[in-house]
Amino acid sequence: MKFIQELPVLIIVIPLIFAVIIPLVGRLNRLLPWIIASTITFFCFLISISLLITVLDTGRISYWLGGWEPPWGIEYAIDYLNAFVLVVVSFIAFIVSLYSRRSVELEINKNKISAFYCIYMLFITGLMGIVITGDIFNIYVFLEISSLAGYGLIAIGRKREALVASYNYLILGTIAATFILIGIGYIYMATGTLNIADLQERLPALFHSKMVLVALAFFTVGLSLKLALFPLHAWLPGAYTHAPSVVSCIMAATATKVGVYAMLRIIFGVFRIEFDIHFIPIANILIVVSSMAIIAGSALAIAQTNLKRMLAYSSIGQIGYIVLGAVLANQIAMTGSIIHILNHALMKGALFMVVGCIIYKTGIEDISGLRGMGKKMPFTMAVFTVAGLSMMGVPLTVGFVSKWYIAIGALNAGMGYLIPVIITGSLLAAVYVWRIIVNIYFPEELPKHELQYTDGGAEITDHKSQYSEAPWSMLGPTIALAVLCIYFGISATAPLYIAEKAAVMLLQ
Amino acid sequence: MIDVIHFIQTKFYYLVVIFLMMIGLYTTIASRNLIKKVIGINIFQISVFLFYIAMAKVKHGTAPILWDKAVIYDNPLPHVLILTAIVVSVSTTAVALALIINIYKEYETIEEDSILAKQELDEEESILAKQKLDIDRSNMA
Amino acid sequence: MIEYRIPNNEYRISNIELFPLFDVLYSSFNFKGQLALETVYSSIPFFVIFVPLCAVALILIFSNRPNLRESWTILASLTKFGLIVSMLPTILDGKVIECAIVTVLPGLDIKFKIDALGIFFALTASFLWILTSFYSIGYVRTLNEHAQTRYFICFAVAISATMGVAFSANMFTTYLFYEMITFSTYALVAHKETPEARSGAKVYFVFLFGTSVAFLLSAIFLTYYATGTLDFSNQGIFNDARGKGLSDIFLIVVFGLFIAGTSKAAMMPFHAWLPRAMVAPTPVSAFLHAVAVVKSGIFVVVKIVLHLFGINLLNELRLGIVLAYCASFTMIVSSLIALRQDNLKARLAYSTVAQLSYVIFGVALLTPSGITGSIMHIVIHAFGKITLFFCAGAIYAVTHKTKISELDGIGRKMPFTMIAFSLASLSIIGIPPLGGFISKWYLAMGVIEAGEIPIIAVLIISSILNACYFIPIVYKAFFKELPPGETAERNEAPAIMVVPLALTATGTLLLFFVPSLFLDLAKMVVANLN
Amino acid sequence: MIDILLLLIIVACAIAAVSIKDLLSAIMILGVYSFIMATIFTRLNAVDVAFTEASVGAGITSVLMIAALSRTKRYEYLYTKSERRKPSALFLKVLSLFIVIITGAVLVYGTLDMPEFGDPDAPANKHVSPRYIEESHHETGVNNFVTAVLASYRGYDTLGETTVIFTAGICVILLLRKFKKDDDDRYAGICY
Repeated sequence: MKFIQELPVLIIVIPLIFAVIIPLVGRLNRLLPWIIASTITFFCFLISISLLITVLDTGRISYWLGGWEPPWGIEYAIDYLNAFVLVVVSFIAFIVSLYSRRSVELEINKNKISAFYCIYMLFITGLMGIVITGDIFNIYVFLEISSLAGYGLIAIGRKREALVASYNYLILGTIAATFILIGIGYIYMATGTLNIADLQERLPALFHSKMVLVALAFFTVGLSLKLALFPLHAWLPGAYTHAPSVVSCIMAATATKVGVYAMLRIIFGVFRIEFDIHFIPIANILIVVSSMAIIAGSALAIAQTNLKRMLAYSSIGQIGYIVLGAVLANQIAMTGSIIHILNHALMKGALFMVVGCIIYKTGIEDISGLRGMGKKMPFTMAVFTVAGLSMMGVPLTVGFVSKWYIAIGALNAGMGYLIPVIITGSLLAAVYVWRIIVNIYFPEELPKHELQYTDGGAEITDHKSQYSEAPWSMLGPTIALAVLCIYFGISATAPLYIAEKAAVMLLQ
Repeated sequence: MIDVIHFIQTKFYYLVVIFLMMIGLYTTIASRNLIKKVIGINIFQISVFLFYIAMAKVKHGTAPILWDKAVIYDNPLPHVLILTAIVVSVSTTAVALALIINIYKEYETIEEDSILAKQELDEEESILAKQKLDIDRSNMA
Repeated sequence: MIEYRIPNNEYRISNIELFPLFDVLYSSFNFKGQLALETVYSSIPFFVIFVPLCAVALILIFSNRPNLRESWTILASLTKFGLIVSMLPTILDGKVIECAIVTVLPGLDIKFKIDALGIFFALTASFLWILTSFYSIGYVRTLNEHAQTRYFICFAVAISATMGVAFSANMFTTYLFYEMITFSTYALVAHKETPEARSGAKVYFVFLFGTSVAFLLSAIFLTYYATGTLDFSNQGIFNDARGKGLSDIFLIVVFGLFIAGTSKAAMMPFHAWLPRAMVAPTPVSAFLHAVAVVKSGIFVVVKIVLHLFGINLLNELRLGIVLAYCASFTMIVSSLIALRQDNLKARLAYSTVAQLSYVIFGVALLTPSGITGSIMHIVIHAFGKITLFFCAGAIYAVTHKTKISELDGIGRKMPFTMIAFSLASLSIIGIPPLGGFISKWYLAMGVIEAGEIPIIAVLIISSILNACYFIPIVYKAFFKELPPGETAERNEAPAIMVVPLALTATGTLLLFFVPSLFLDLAKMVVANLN
Repeated sequence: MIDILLLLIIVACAIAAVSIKDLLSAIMILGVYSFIMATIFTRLNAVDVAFTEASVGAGITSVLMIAALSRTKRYEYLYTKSERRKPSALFLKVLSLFIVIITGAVLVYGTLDMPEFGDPDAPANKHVSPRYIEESHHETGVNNFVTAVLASYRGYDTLGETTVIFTAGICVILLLRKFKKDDDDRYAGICY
């Protein structure tokens, strides 16, 4: 019984402890870090599932760290929203760990592997910490843990561009964190508390205060930087492109989602929606910005020749969808936004895993290099197709579910003019995805001097004839995500149920 | 006019803090030297610390340490937060510096402009190398 | 005499009295009494969709053994046809078959509901799939096409999706299968992988996917938002919302979006994909671009008009007549363009564009006869046009000729093929005793019922144009001399190709003499309305 | 009075650190900046923070920076006049100024509603912290409230802080330790 009650803290402490253990045991056996990472993330996944079930049973869980009651001590508060995000994050972390072994062996210097897994665990811990905590300063601390780990993870990339990408991310990330720190300062000054639940109670009386207003502005800008909302996205493409595949995968699937979660939590959980409506037009500003993100992100994705960079820009567009759904501030759109956290994690995770498989097998990162890959790597490409169709928002894939909710939500909010934005996003996604799918399955005949370059070896191989699939240890998790993309596209009842409860909770 | 003077009198700490912050932020964004950016960010963060500490001060208060004669103590909570934040800030600086050292190793410069120029060169080179490889292979074939 | 008595609104199909011969011929099925819209629950519809998908797996598994592989296609087509026929008696009893598969989101179900209209279309398509399967085998083997496995797989998926469109009980299911058709047929259009095929396929995709996402999906969003449902209903689903103050402008916009979204129906200006799609192998053009793809587009338009908006609403908004004029425009203009085509398949393609507009035209009249005629035209045009494409394919397979100017005297070399061609083209022109006459008759009746006599001129002009672009081909084939160097030796395509086209040509004849099954189904559709 | 003097000096330090082109001097001035900041902290009765700032902020940061500088370049690149007048450079300057002014203006706007400096009735001093002052001695047995809160009430922040140091440490090791190259570097031959 005791053990069950301690779950909220265990989900943070256990990976933390093992993060320390990994570099110690990494010297004993090269495989051990991977085994530990996979086991522990799986364990975290189980814990998050049980937390979710508990939340659904009994409602909000409040865990007092060290036994000090909030607002004096730090509280871990778990409700529908963060239980859901926690499950998403830990699940993706688990799947990516499973996937990572071969890819990491290839892309990362062997002597760095144990350090890599250590930072990986810290990264996950930081993200889960942001999600689980109910204390606003604690969010800052965990944000810094995950960010620092993120800088390290990106810098591991083999090419020297990775260092610059990491540095740029560091500068912008630190500015963002400092903005958030300023926001915390202002809001603490106004209310005298740091606990989110307490803040939510005390703030409505202070809505007229300019301090609160400024605090919200700084939180919004800081978090927008962190989650790469459109005009503040500068760090993201470089970081995703030059990081090792596994890192791009975990970052694309979880890090920005957690940023979105933090934004939802602060805009709706701390400030409540009345504030936005009555005091500043922040919701309107964000609607404009996120619409721009959808269009610009997708349009820029079309212009890319590097596969990873294209996916990075497409992430920027998809983040636009999540934010758009959230700031429309009605139950349906909010549900769509929350469920898109899961859906985008699934599809973008799958896509980056596919890229990892391709790089593992051929070293190709260029879109043109995928020519005729359908014969060579049929399973990988099937996953690409499924996830790609999902990006386009084709029915029976998860992409449709969220788009449906966001569109209907926009109509319910009386903003029918957003429909063209959503649709355009889909169409642009169709352009950049379908272009590749066609290239995969209907390869164009190339002029002779443009022969395809393939493996590191000098042998010229024809994609069309050779079957050469990625190893199953990578393929398995990739296919699992694709299957989930379809499963939750056909029967989204379970995540919808939770997302809806979370939406109702945020908007009340 | 009196209002303005009163405002400055009662809040001059905050105003100075904001000024310092902006110096830091400006350097971080506008400087093209990687180390200078780190210096800027340090100034930015440290001035935020001052903001917190200034917030904690209570008139006629004493340091928040148990003392028989004290009647009023300063607020200890911001101090606690800033103790954490200082460490975070130094850690970030350390990582940033490590990155800079590596960048210098790779690019032999710490100026953003020349790094960008070298990256462009890299890209051109990789395209050229790719073409060369293709031509080689087609010749082989 | 057939009487359809519907509570509150009793009327007769007027033309039957005008043309007594029909009365004798067409009253074999004597449908009397009220249409009790009883619902029967059955899983057969699911299997109809599922059978071709099973065939996909089997085709994939046996991809290295061509004979076995093709036998799965044939087996699937026969099974599917059998399943559909097995549902027919229930439908003819005036019942409706329902089959719910899964609820994707609250309010969005994948659900099948088979009524007279659905089974009408399914019957046509699945019957023609059997013939096309045989023909395809002949075609790809004669021409030794590459990627035959992919070809048959995509074909099976496309037909499965077509059945999905035919059976769908709501707009969401329709949209789902509608997109599935686009994706699966893309591969067929791009089949040859030549630069022309690629660019044709690109246009195909841009038009079909682009419009369906941009317009159809938006229309669906708006519909769901306004009405809270997407289920088809005989009265239309907007009436309640309109009663609560939904503005007419909104409805007009939604209707416009719907019509623009169904670009598979190839109404101008969304027709450009159809001629470009002729880069596909001929059986694909034959089946998909005379039956499955375009007809599913038309079918969706009919569904939208009859079951989403409802006749009354469209009458009140006066949208029907607007649509009819748009369709008339397409009819005339595309017939004129067809005249100028020398490539046989291109001419057939433009002819298809024109003929598809007949269906829209009929349904847009919003009168009982117009609707009956338009529904009849779906099957009649399908038989006629598939024959024409089959013939074009046979000619190409044997002689590699694609241009009309090269067809001089071909009737002597390939008499069966060209006789079938002549029959089919006469049917499309609308000359008795061929099926085309029936649909044109009903369409004309529909115009009279609608009281829009001037548009009858459109029908007449269009028929004359049809004659203008078909008769010369027939004339050339039979009455002109063969080009020098060619002997008049009989040189037909393999039997596996000729038999299907002979059968479909016979079909055009039979549709005139015994159309009772289809006609009754069409009349049931009309009777169910209101 | 001395407070105002200190603030003036610190502003001067900040401007000097930012504008000087010799990075070594800039780092030294940054150290001075931190040190004066620590003095101001002491003036504001934040002795624990002042200790930390003086040792960690002024000390460790400076050492790290000098170490980094020793491995890179001492002088910042001096842009020529024409380079400084290039549109891109000007644009960057204007953009940063714009951002900074907006940010500053928003911050100043926020201060309008702030409680006065040293106001004992400010909400920050009223809601949560009184308990730390009144009870922490009984509840934790520590005389220093800051320590009590740090170690006990908000102990997990401290755990997080330690984790941050650990993370940074691992990252630095990863970046700076010289690793042997892999024997079978599959990437060697690939260019893409």
